[in-house]
Order: sequence, then C-alpha cells, then structure tokens
Amino acid sequence: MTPIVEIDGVSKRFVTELDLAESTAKLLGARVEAQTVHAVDDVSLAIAPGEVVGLVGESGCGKSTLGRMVVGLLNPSDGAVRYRGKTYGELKGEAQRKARLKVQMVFQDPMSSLNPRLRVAELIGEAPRVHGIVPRREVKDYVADLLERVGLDPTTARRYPHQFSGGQRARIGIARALGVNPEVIVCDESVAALDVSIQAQILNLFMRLRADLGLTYLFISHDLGVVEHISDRIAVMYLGRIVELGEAEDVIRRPNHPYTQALVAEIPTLGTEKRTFAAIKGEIPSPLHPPPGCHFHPRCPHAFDRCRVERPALKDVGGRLSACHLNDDARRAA
Amino acid sequence: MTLLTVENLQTHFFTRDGVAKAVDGVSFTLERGEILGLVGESGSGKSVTGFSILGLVDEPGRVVGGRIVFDGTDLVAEPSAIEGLRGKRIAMIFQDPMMTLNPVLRIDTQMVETVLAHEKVSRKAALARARETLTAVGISSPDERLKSYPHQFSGGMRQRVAIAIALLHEPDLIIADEPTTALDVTIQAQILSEVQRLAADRGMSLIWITHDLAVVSALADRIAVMYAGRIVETGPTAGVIGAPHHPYTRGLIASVPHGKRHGEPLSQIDGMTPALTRLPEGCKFRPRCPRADAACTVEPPLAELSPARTVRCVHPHLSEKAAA
Amino acid sequence: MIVYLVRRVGQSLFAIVAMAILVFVGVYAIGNPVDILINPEASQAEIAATTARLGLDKPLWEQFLVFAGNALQGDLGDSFVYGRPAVEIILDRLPATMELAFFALILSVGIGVPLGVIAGLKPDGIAGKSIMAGSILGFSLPNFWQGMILILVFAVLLGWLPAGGRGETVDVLGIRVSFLTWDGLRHLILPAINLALFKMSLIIRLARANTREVMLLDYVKFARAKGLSHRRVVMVHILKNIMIPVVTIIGLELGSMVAFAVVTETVFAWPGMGKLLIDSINLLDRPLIVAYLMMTVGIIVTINLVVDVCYSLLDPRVRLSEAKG
Amino acid sequence: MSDAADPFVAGLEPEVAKPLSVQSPFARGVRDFFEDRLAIIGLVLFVAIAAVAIAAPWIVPQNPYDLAQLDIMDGGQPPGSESFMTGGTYWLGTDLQGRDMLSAIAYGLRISLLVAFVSLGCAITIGVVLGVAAAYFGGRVESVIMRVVDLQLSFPAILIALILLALFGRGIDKVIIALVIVQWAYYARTVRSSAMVERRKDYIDAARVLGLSHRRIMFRHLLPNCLPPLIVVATVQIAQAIALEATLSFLGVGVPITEPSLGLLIANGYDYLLSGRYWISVFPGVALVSTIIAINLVGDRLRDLLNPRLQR
Amino acid sequence: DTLTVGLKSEPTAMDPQFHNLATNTQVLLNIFQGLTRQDAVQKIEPSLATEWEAVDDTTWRFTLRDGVKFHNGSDFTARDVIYTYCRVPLVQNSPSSYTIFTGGFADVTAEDDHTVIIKTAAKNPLLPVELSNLPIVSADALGAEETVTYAPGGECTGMGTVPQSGDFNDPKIAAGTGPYKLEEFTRGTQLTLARNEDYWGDKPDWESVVLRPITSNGPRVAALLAGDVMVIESPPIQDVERIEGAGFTIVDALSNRIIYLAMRQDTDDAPSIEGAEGNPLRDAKVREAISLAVNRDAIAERIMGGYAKPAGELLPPPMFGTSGRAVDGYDPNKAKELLADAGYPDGFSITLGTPNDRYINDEQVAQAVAQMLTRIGIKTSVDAVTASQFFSRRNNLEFPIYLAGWGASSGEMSSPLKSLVATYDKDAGMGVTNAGRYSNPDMDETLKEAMATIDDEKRAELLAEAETMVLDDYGIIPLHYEQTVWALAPGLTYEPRVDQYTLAYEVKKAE
Ligand SMILES: Nc1ncnc2c1ncn2[C@@H]1O[C@H](COP(=O)(O)OP(=O)(O)OP(=O)(O)O)[C@@H](O)[C@H]1O
Ligand SMILES: Nc1ncnc2c1ncn2[C@@H]1O[C@H](COP(=O)(O)OP(=O)(O)OP(=O)(O)O)[C@@H](O)[C@H]1O
Ligand SMILES: [Mg+2]
Ligand SMILES: [Mg+2]
Repeated sequence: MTPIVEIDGVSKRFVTELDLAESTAKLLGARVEAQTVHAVDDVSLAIAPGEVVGLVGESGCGKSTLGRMVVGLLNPSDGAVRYRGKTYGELKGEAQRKARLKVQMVFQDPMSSLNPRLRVAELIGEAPRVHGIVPRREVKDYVADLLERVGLDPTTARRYPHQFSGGQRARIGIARALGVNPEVIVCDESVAALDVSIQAQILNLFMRLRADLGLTYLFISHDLGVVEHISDRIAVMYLGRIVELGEAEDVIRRPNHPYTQALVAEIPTLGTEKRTFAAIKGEIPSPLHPPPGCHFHPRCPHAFDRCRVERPALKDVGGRLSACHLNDDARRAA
Repeated sequence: MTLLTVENLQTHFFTRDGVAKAVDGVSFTLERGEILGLVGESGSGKSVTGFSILGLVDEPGRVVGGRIVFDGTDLVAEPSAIEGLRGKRIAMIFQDPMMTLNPVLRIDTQMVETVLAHEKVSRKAALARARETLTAVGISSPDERLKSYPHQFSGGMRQRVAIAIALLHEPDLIIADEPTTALDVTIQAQILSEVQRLAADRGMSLIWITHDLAVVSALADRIAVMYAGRIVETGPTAGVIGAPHHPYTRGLIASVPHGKRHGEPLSQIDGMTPALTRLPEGCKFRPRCPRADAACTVEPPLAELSPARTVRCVHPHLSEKAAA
Repeated sequence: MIVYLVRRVGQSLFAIVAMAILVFVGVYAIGNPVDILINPEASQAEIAATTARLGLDKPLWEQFLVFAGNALQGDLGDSFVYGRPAVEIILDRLPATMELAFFALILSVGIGVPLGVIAGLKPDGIAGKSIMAGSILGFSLPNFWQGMILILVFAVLLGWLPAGGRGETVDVLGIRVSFLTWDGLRHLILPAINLALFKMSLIIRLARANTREVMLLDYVKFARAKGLSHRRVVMVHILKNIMIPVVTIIGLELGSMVAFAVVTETVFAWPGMGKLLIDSINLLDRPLIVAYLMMTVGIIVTINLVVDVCYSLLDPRVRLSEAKG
Repeated sequence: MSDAADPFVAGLEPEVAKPLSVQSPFARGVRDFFEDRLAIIGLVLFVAIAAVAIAAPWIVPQNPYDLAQLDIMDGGQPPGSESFMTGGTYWLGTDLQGRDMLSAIAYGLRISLLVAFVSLGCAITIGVVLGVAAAYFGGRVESVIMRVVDLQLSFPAILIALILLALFGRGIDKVIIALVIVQWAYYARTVRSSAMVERRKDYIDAARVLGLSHRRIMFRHLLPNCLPPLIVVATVQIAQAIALEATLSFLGVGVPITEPSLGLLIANGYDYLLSGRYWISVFPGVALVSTIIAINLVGDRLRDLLNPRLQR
Repeated sequence: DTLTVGLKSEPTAMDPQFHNLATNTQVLLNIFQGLTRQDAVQKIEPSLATEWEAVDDTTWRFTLRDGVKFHNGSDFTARDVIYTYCRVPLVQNSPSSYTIFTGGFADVTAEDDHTVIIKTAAKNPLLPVELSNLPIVSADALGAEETVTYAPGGECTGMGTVPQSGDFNDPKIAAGTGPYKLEEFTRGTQLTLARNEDYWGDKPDWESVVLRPITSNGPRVAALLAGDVMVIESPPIQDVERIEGAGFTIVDALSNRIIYLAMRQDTDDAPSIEGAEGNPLRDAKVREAISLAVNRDAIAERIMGGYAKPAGELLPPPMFGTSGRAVDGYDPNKAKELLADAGYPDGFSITLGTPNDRYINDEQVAQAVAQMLTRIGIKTSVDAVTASQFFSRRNNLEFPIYLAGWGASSGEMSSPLKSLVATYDKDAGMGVTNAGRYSNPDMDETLKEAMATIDDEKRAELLAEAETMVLDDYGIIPLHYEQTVWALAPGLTYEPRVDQYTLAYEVKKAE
C-alpha cells in the first residue's frame, strides 16, 4: 500500500542567526556564534492509511518538531514530507489548501490550544465555514454534530473554553480537528496533561474515531505505556533521531536498542509489590551540543569505542529497524 | 510508633466564587519509617493536605478544623509550633524543580541558609554539610555545583538539589509533592531510586503525593486515595492495588493501560472531577459511580472494613479481586 | 556585552543623526536665530553680516554637511548665544543635572522599594492601601504642578526651604556638587523630591506588583518550607528578585529623569542642562540643542550600560544567555 | 467492568449540563471590575468628566473663546462673584480676560481629552498593527520594527515631544502628532511582547493548521488575546498623555492659547498663584488631576483584573 | 555684607563687547564703564569722560577722567579707549555685535593721554549717547602692545593677541573701572562681585554682590519672599500686591518701552484678513477706528494691574523728541462709525500676532485688544507664539497686525521712528523693524534731517514733528508704556530706571 504520509530523510535545524549588531560584535572579537539546534536529524518514516504510529522519546528529542513538519507548520530543512506522494510545496493554491486540511493536529495542552476568547461554536465552526466545507447556515448543526461525536453536549456550544474541564477541552480540540474532515491526525501529547481516569476516556475516544472514520494517527507521547496501547507501530526517538521502529508489541516485548530497553523497563506497572528502581545514569544531553557518534552512548551501559565515533544506521533487525552498533557486534549477533 | 496523625483535617479556600473545600475531612496516620502514597486526581486536595501539615496554606485558604499531631504536638492548636519544625523535622519537596530553587541565589546560599535557619553553626560547617548532602543525593563534584546557579542545572539535578535541601537536617518526615511528574521517564527513575535508597538508609517517613498509581504501588508501604478533598480509601499497598474496595480506586486502577490487550478499549471512569465549590450531596463520587443509588446521598463515613483498610463507601467492592 | 554595546551604540548613532537632521530642519523652519539674538537697533546690513558669520546664509544641506564634518572631528560647533563651544557650555551645566537626577533616583528607590514591598506583602492592609492611594497621587500629579505646590507650601507658606536655584557648591575632583554643603542640600531637596515623586510611584507599583507575583512563586514557598524566617524570605528571596525589574526600570527611568529635569529645572530655576535646553530652544541656539541631544543620548546609553551590568550581577540567568544580547 | 454499557461512549456528564453561567470573559471581567469600590469611584468620576467635556458647549454659561462674550472688566474676579456684563455668577471666578473659569475648564477638558484620545487611537492603531505583525511574522520584519521601537523608547518621551513641538510650533494637531510619535512604540512593544507569548501558544498553530489566513489569525485570534496588557498600558498611557500634553503646554510649546487645554490654563494661571488669584490655576489643576486620577484608578483595577498571574 | 539680586535673565558672557544685549549690559555696568553714561531717565552724563564737545559735524573731542585705575591696577588712559574701540570688530562669534556703534568711526586718536578725538564717517548727533553703550576694557589686562593705533574695520595695530569672550570668566582679564570687581562667574548659578575699594566715584553700599539669574517669575518672587535674595527685578505685576503686603518695598518707573500695534499697509493682499475686499488696514479711517476701539485705561488697570501708562506717543513725554500729544480716547461708537465710513459696516476678520513671552503680559494684552476689536466688528483671533518664532515670522511679514514693543536705548525719539515707521530701506538701514511697511516720505525726510542735526533743541523739534506725522496718519498705534517694577527687601532703596536696568551699585541702604 502507498503510504498516506511519507517522511523522507527529514531534518530540521533551528538556527539563530547573527544579526547586524552581533556580527559587528563578532568582528570586534566577541564570542558570539550562530547556534544550531538539530531538532530532527534525518528521520524517515512512512505511515500507511489507517495506521497508528506511536512516537516516543524524552523531552526535547524532537517529537513535536517532527509532528509539526508533518502538518506543515514547519518546513523541513532537509528531506521532504509527502502527503499522498506530494509535498505541500509541489501543490498549488486550492489543492495545497485541501491537502493541508487533510492532515490535522491535536495539541498537548488542552487549554492553550483553544483560543480563550472564542466560543466553542466558533472554535469548531470557524474553519469549516471559512473553507466552505459547510454552508454558513448549517454551521450550527455541523458543530452540534461534531460535539456529539466527541461526547460533548451540543448545548455547550455557546460556552468559552475556560468553562470546561481538561478532558472536555481535549474533546473540543479533537472536534475542531475533525471539523475539516481530515484523514491524518497528529496527536502531540494529547493525553499527557490529563488525569488517568480522563486519559482513558480520551484514548477510548481516539480509538473509536479511528474505527468510525478510518483515520490515520501519528501519536506522539513520552509515555510508552500509552503508546503501546494505541499504536500499531512504535518509533522511538532519541535526540533527533529514530533509534528503533517496529511493530508495537514486538518492540515492547523484545526491545532491541538499549534506550528502548530502558524505556520499557520504566513502563508504569501496577504491582502489589514494592520494587527497587534502577535507571540509566546521566542526563539527557542538549540538542545544541549532541554527542558524536551514537547520541545515546554517554548513557549507554553497553557503549564501546565505535559508538563514540560512528553514527549507527537504522537497520533491519528481525522485522524491525534499530540503530545500534551492538547489532553488528559479534557478541550480540550470536 | 506513630509519627504523624491527621484527623478530620479541613482546609478551605474562601474565594469569590464561594468556599472551596479543598481538604474536607482528611484523616490518616503515619508511622516512623513508613512511606505513605497519597494519590488522587488533579485538584483532589493532595498538595493542600501537604501544605496544611507544614502550615503553609496561603490566603485565601485557612485550616478550619481537625488535628494534625506531629510527634505529640498538635500543629492546628499550636500554630507557632510549626516554625521550629518546618525544614528541620518536616521537610517538603515540590513538584516543579524549575520553580523551587530561587533563580537569583547560588546553590550554596540556598543550602547554607537552610542549615543556619535551625542551627547555630559556622558557615564553614554548614557548607561542609551541604557538600556532604549533595554527594549523598548523587551529585558529583559538589564543590563546583555549590557555586552554580539553578539555571545551570538540568531538571533532574535541580530536583536532586531540592531533595538535598530537604535532607539537610535529617528530618523525621519528608512530604514529597509529585517531585517526579515534571521529569522524563529515565530521570524520574533516577530520582525514585535515589529517594528509595535514602529513605531506607535513614529511616525517614515519607508522604509521597502523586497521581501516578504505578509509581506509588512500587514505592509506598501504604496508600491513601483522595477524591474531592476526602480520603476515600486507605490501606497497605498490596491490599489497595490488589483488591481495591472503593469504586473510584477500582476505576483508577482499571484505567491504567498497561497490561490491557493492545487496542482494547480501556475501562474508564465516566464524567469529570467535580468543581470543589459545587460538590454533590452525600458521597462526592456518586455522580460518576456505577454503583451509586439512593443510599449514597448521605455522606458515608470512613469505615475500617478489614484490618488496616479504611474505605469511605456505601457499596464497597469487598469480595472481588481487582479487575484486570 | 559587546553585542549589547554594539547594538546600543549603533542605535544611538542612528538616533543622533535623525535628531540632528530634525533639529536642523526644524530650527531652519522656525526662523532665523539672528532675529532674536541681535540688538533691535541693528541695521539690515548688520543683520546680514551676523547671519553670514553664523553660517546661516548657506543652504541647509551645506550647513548640515559642515556640521557633520566638524562633528566627526568631535567639534559640535559654537553656541550662537554664548559664542563658545556648545559642549563646553553643556558640560558646565551637566553636574547640576546629574546631581539632581541621582539624588532623585536615590530618593525614589530608597523610599519606593520598601514601600512597594510593604504594599505587596499586605495588599489588603491599611498600609498597603494607603501606599497605593498615595502612589496614584504621585503618578497623577503632573510634574510641574507638583513643583508649584511644593514651592508654594515649603518655600512660601512655611519658608522652610529655598524656592529655587542651586545653593552653595563645593568642588569635588573638579566637579561642582552642592549636596555636600548644608545650603546646597537645602536647595536640592525640593527639586529632587519633585523629580523623584513620579518615579517613586512607579517603583512602588512595580515593586508591589512584583512582590505579589514573586510571593506566589514556588521558590518563595519552598524557602518558607525550608524553615527560613519571614525576614530572610522577604529581605533575600523576595527583594533580590524584585530588584531585577526595578533595576531595569531604573535604567530606563534615569534617562527619562535627565530628560524630565527639563520641567523641574524650569520650575525650580535649577541651573542644569534641561533649563539650558529650554532657553536654547527659545533662542533657536541650534548648536546647543543638537549638542544637548547628543550628550543626553550619550548619557542614556552609558546609564543603560551600567544598568545592564548591574542587571547581570543581579540575575545570573542573564550572564549565561548574554550571547543573545 | 460490567457496569459501563458501552465503554466507548463517554458519559455526557450530568453535572456539566448544570449551567455554569454562560458568561463571556468580557462579562465576567465587567462583573469583577465592579467589586472594587475605588475603581467604581474612578469610573464614575471619569464618566462624569468625559460627559462634561463632551457636553461643554451646551451646559456651560459662556463660550470662553468667543471674544465677544468676554469683557476684561470682568477680569480676575474671585469665585462666586457676579458678572458686570450679564449679571450671572462666576462660580469658579474668572481669569484676567473675564473668562469664566468654569466654562474654560469644561472646554479645556474637552481639548485635553480630545488630544489624549485621538493620539491614543492613532498610536494604538499604529502600535498594534506593527506589534502584532512583528510578533507574528518574526524574522526581518520583527527586527526592523523592534529596532525602531527600541530606538524610540531609549529616548525620553518628553524630550522627543518637546523638540518636535518646539520645531513644529503650537497647535492641537501638532500636539497630537507629537504624542502619537512618542507613544506608538509603547503599544507596539506591549502588543508584541504579549503577542510573542500568545504566538507560541498552540491555538495559533491550531489556527494555522486549520488553514486560516494570516490576516484572520493575526487580528481575530492573536490580537484579542493581547488586549489585556494593551488595555492596561493604554490607561496608563492616556493618563500620561494628558499629563504630558499639560506639561508641554506648561512649557509653552503645546496647544495654542486660542484653544487652551487644562495644562495651558494651569500654565496661564501659574503666574497668578502667588498673587492670591489661586482659582485661575488651581481649579484647572484640580480638574486635570481628577481626570488623571480617575483614569489611573480604573487602570489600576484593570491591571489587577487582567494580570493572569494574579488571578485566582 | 552682601547684596543678593534675583535677575530675570542671565548674561551670556563676561565680555562687555560680546553680546549687545540689555541683560549683559546691566550686569557688566557694575564692572565696566563707558566714556559716558545714562542716568535714571536716560540723560547722558559724564562717566570716564568728564566732558566732550563736537569740534565739527563729524569730529568729537572727549576729555578723560584723571586718576582712574582699572581693577588690575593699571591706569586708565586714551590707549585703553582706542584699544576698546579697536577690539569691537575682533570679537568672534558675537551674536549681536557692538559694531553697530563703532561701524561709523572713521578714526580714533589720542590727543594726549587723557584726550581722545573721534571722527565719524557721517554726522552722528547721538555719538555721546552711543558711547555709553561701549564700556572700556583694559588694554593692559588684555595684552595690548605699548601703542595702539586705530583703523576702521578691525585693522588696528598693536592689538596683541585679543582675548575672546570665554577668557573674561577670569577676573584678571575682566578688569574694568567700575564700582565692582568680578570675583566669580558660575554659569547658570550666580555671579559674585566684590567692591572695588579704589573706585573713583561714590563707593557703593555693599561689600559684595551676588547676582542670581532666576528666569521663571514664580520662583523669583518666591526667592524674594523666602529671603533667598534681597532684590528682584520685574516681579510679575500681579504679585506686586502680595509682595508689598509681605512688607517688601516696591519701586517702579515708567520705562522707555512702548507697546504698540503695527498694521500691514503696503499691500492689498495681506495675509489672514478675511471678509473684506483688499486690505482695509490701508485705510487710515480703519486704523483710527482700531485705535479708538482700544480701551487703554482698562488694559492698564485690568491687565497690567496699574503698572502701565496709556500711551499717545512712541516715547513717554517728556523724553527727547516727544510732543505731548494726547492719548486717543476710548470711543467704540465713533470707531464703528469710522469703520462704516470706510466701507466696512460689518467689519472683517483678522489675526493679531503677538509674542507670549517677551513683554509684560503680552499675550493677555493681545487678547484684550482682540476682545475690544471684536466688539466693534473686527473679529480678531490671536496668534501667540514664543518670541523666537514671533520675530522671525513678523520679519517675514506673516501678520496683518501685530503687537510688539520697543525700548529706545538711546532714550530719544529717533530710535522708534527710525526702526518702526521709517520706510523700509535695506541699504540705508531704515525701518528695520517696520514689518507693517508703513511708508510716509515726508516723515522720512523730516527724520533724516533730524538725524543729521547736532543741535539738540532743533533736533527735538524735528523729531516731534516727524512723530506727529506718523500718529496723525495712524501709521502705528501706541498702546501703553510699560512700567518697570523692582521689589526690594525692607530697608533698601533703588532709584527706578527708565532703561529697565537693574544696577547693583545703585541699590542703597535706606537711611
Ligand atoms: N522554534 C524553535 N527554535 C529553536 N529551537 C527549537 C524550536 N522549536 C524546538 N526547538 C528545539 O528543538 C528540540 C526539539 O524540540 P521538540 O519540541 O520537538 O521536542 P519534543 O520531543 O516535542 O519535546 P517535549 O516532550 O518537551 O514536547 C528542543 O531542543 C527544542 O529546544
Ligand atoms: N490559592 C487557592 N485559592 C483557591 N483555591 C485553591 C487555592 N489553592 C488550591 N485551591 C483549590 O484546592 C483544590 C485542591 O488543590 P491541590 O493543589 O491540593 O490539588 P492537587 O490534588 O495537588 O492537584 P494536582 O495534582 O493538580 O497538584 C483545588 O481544586 C484548588 O481549586
Ligand atoms: Mg513536544
Ligand atoms: Mg498538587
């Protein structure tokens, strides 16, 4: 099947360039440098229609940046994001707009992603109306319909976001994305801010919508437990790179990359026994100055010389991709 | 031996929208050396309970009733007694490591002042103690770190500094208010292992406030579950997690995705956490409770249903095993 | 720091050039300075001769180029009125203005910050409310009106303090200062209060708002949880944090104090450079106006620089991120 | 979990249907505003002052600028004295030209407020457009705009206004232009800094993902959320504008004597303060100060209300 | 004991030849003196010259006073006089040069050490008067050579290096012959003078004098009331009552300054006149109407608080060249009739220009005039601007009618006539300030004749005749003479002066 979204060797660098004053200062001998953040570094990922791909990784590893490139909020520095085989740039005018609307996003913070000064009806109904998806007269019913679909009382359409609880706001955000009939939804930490009990409601909602509407998800989270539950495939990111990618259950059951292994070990489990915590040592390095070679090597218990100099490629390891030199290593391969 | 007894604690906030009964009849006891996990949804009053014990409830809030007996002293009746205890025998760690350290003061200042607040020792001695404690929480090259400012630290390190500050006086009790929720998974594990080790080494009591059942289940000796300002269930960890009596506890445990079949619908607690100023009559969980009936319109007492297990419910799940 | 310096200086250069052009065009448009400077009995021929001598008969752009050329060599021209280098005349007056501004600044910070903190700690108390009410007054009364009332009450009705002028001065390192003599100090008090009141209100409000904000922050609560005394929490944890915005404001406001001294100096006949500016405007003494502007910009830049240094001393976060200017 | 019939159906919670009052943020703000007595006093005072200013030509006994209605024989009369010309009473006295101070103050208010509000309007418009654009587009647009703003702000307002007016000459229009020039930067900076914060919030990205136009996002989504600080700054600035105009007029570079603002009235009366004809200067001063205080009281309240960090 | 004086303006330099400005002159007269001087009513009297005579129409002989010493101890001789007059054109950057007095000197020679001969290029009856404005500086103190010889246009020899104005802040250079020596000049703050114990004339009462510029009216009065200063000049007239009430002494005198209205009369399209064909101001009837419409008594009483005198001439009688002409009475009815006669029964609209910071209550007076003109049908609006703009705009002929003032520094009628009403003539230097462009050839003739008449009596007659021609024509409308006021601490006296000067050495302790 052709992928609906194809992320092809995408990189994103944020560069803070020197302005006139800074360049002058540099000439005068000041120590100012243009700073480059490699937020996403050569990532490839193809998402099939109807698939749910989970993206996990620690804070700052570039998950959101990748998600934003997928919906077109950011342009990749290198590589391309294709929707049904075409980048947004290749499409023109109306076609481009249509294509972009097909890929929507649900944001992390349910409060800040809703304009506090608009009523729910306007929040959800504005885009469909502006884009002529529904005639002006029918917007009201359309909104009511959407609200019902996400499990909200249509009579709440005249309220403002602050009058809702966190879970309800998340639902409004989802209804808004659904309003423009998307095919792909990027969920950026959409349940992270919610209480456990509410989180379950929203996860259920996502799953139901997928079943009803045949949606495709790129599901971003730092919580491997959640990702595991909802995704077909899981991509693990570390410092801008995908380090492991494979079928969800497979990845959880037999993590290949040492980082994935550590993550899996920390999946919240409800035990009745006390347990001793043990963790990877060390701090997450800054993306401003990523370590050479394998980004994970300073914290990796198995690191050896090669890891410090050579970037491991993402290779097929028994039906899944992993980027670790250990896989080539005789000791492990055996 | 009982270190802390909280009895029917009531802390209310007098806001413009009405009285928010953030804590409304919380009771529990804590033994020396015990780790108590205090769990509940956001806004259920966990933090306020912690602040009440330390006497740090800010305007417009007030402790309006109940008793907090710490090592024989009633802190509600004698509010001035807390002054000598705070930071010395009872310490607290806050949720957001980015916010708990004063950004404009060096780490050494912030640690030394804590030592000097309760003990008359030389600055040098205080500094030595600070260095020692930093090492104890796993910070390498403490001398250099002491001269740094908080912004030069990562989140995990800051939280460790905060823990070190809490440990400076080897307190009897540490109240940890969600100290790991703002951290990444791998860092969280580091902190948890650190805390676990320290608590065990020094025989301190710990109140671990969190909304994450999984963490608590692995860490705490006993668990208290809060809902809307009340404790709805307490008991030893194994009991509460293994056989929850209260429908709310059950619901919480059930909604954790782990262990479910992939893609299977999660069981969920319907409805939303109620606003504190608009609580329903009787059992506060009633509107969301699948078992609710007319009997629930009367507030149930916190009853001891089985040894060391108390539950506030008219229709507790008694015989069943935890659903899973 | 260097980035900052470069940016500041660049900006100021631009400001100065813009202002210089404006003043040139403006003074040219208003009229011929000779019309006011020259004795009315002078004949047309004498007027023309004077005009030529001051270079005012040349086309505007030529005058400007001449000026710019000289300015690049550090010569801002001779005052039309005094016939001496404009810079020299301004430097004569500079100490008076700086003394006034600094004194006012000390007053406004020394009184404003404590009051603001008190009001911030107890926003609903009587003290807090009255401080705020007072600060609204200080904020609302226009500068000149305050000065007028101060003179009326303290100089005329009560006769406690002199009504204007600068008192006895002493030379310190070649700079005339008046605050070291009793008479000088007496003369300084009213104008300094006048100049300080507005800023004081500003600082009170700023300090109060920030105190309230900082009080709500976790680290203040954490400081209390550590068992620190209330005194230490306020004096160290809160004060140091609110000093950051206060210092920023001081930087901005000291500059505007130097400027606002124009009003105070007019009301109190304080012989500073603000008064000189007003007089120069009235006499169309273009070289003086331009030189005043350039020097004021220079002073403001310097002050801002000093403030930024203080700022980085206060706020360690700035030190690290200084690359961003 | 047999209790939940269909686990997919999220409950339509009964207590949510219970009406939380359907109030707009604005309506709520208005309600909160009136909880402060001082603010109410300020608002009432301001409305009264504005009403007097607007209605001045119809309610005051004399048109103080129609020279035919003046007589210097009525000049310098103390408050409460009778007019030679008309037999009416001068409640607040007259100035040397025989101008009824009460009427003059009403007209002066008119001019002071006119100057302040017109300049406010222009400055806000300019500032808002530039500020929002700077924050929204970033990059070169932003650095150019903000450099100009910095430049402007590094130069004290009074100095700029003083120089401008000294060069332009007197005139209401010129005062307004000068005030706009010195003020727009404040608004631009305020709007930009709050827009920068709002800009980073997800709802702006959400709007972009939904394919809304830049203009729509800037003015319908971004701008309304930047208003609170803007309003606060505007109240402060308008009070400042009134004071600044008064100061300029006092220094002799403001409005022309034929259309005196309160500041000019004060300045004109200043010479008579010591002589005992206090009313020529004091009453306009009181009017001016009341106006500014009223606006500041209102502004103060707004500041407290609109500061998100102090909201409970 | 020290006398402190609050001045309303500050001298711009200590160099008596730098800036020809009353502000400078009145201060520097304490230190420097001319060959002649003007008394309180501007009559010329001997100063450093004891006597003088016109040898012929263009030659004057001055006999210098014996035994006069400069503050630096050197003797005063003819060399100093020649040096002084030589230096005038050599002063750099002067904003208002003294060459207006020395420009006409063809030669200055010393007959002996104490006799000076001055030859003028043209007849100049006012030479002794003008010399009172030229204070003598010390040739020795300024570094002149042994002999100094005069040549016109600054070509003198023996000048040495001529010190410039800034150097005069040094008391050693600023050495004069006056009753006080310069002690210290702190710009903007104060000027301290010490008594010259070797002064040739009457010793002043004060050992030292402090002159403080307090340019704002309010603070100046406040400073007096608060006891900071003992004398102030020009207290605002509205405060006089209060000052007197507080026990201070007020002295006042009519000044040589006339406040007048000038009207544009040379063109039919004068600016800012509306509602009339052409320029009504060209019609003498209209001008007369304006004069009759103004209630000068009311202005003097109400606006000027009694410190002004309604004027019928350009100089207050009995000053030199006045005619004793009566003041125009207030007659609005006749004024209206005249307007109607002239063809303007419904009046017209006009803008009256005035400075607002130059003369006493100038803006108020202009408003009152506007009020009165409006009453007879000439709707008048007032355009008040600061002096800096006013004079330039006036000189650009922007006002159809304006209010201004003129102080005759020479104290005689030729001064206002020559400047204000003589036909504008660039080359002859006539009518410099005649921005109404009034022109009356007969008057011009008479004036010219007067100005070339050395005989005082004859000249006075001619001047009066010329003035009458203008006033009969209503070419200019005098409003009032300003009265100058001084306020003094109790126990002090000061003889008020027509020239408005505040001379510290003339402030006496009352007996
Ligand atoms: N606009 C930007 N300018 C500069 N750097 C940026 C920008 N946006 C993101 N970054 C940097 O890129 C890196 C990746 O950020 P991103 O938001 O994608 O991380 P994330 O995985 O979503 O983290 P989180 O879990 O905290 O949301 C971070 O180090 C961040 O600082
Ligand atoms: N200063 C305050 N003013 C008014 N209400 C307050 C204040 N502080 C807390 N509350 C109320 O008290 C309730 C309990 O708050 P608390 O902080 O204890 O919750 P929590 O259980 O710690 O939640 P979380 O997990 O989000 O930290 C909240 O619903 C809140 O509305
Ligand atoms: Mg993210
Ligand atoms: Mg909490």
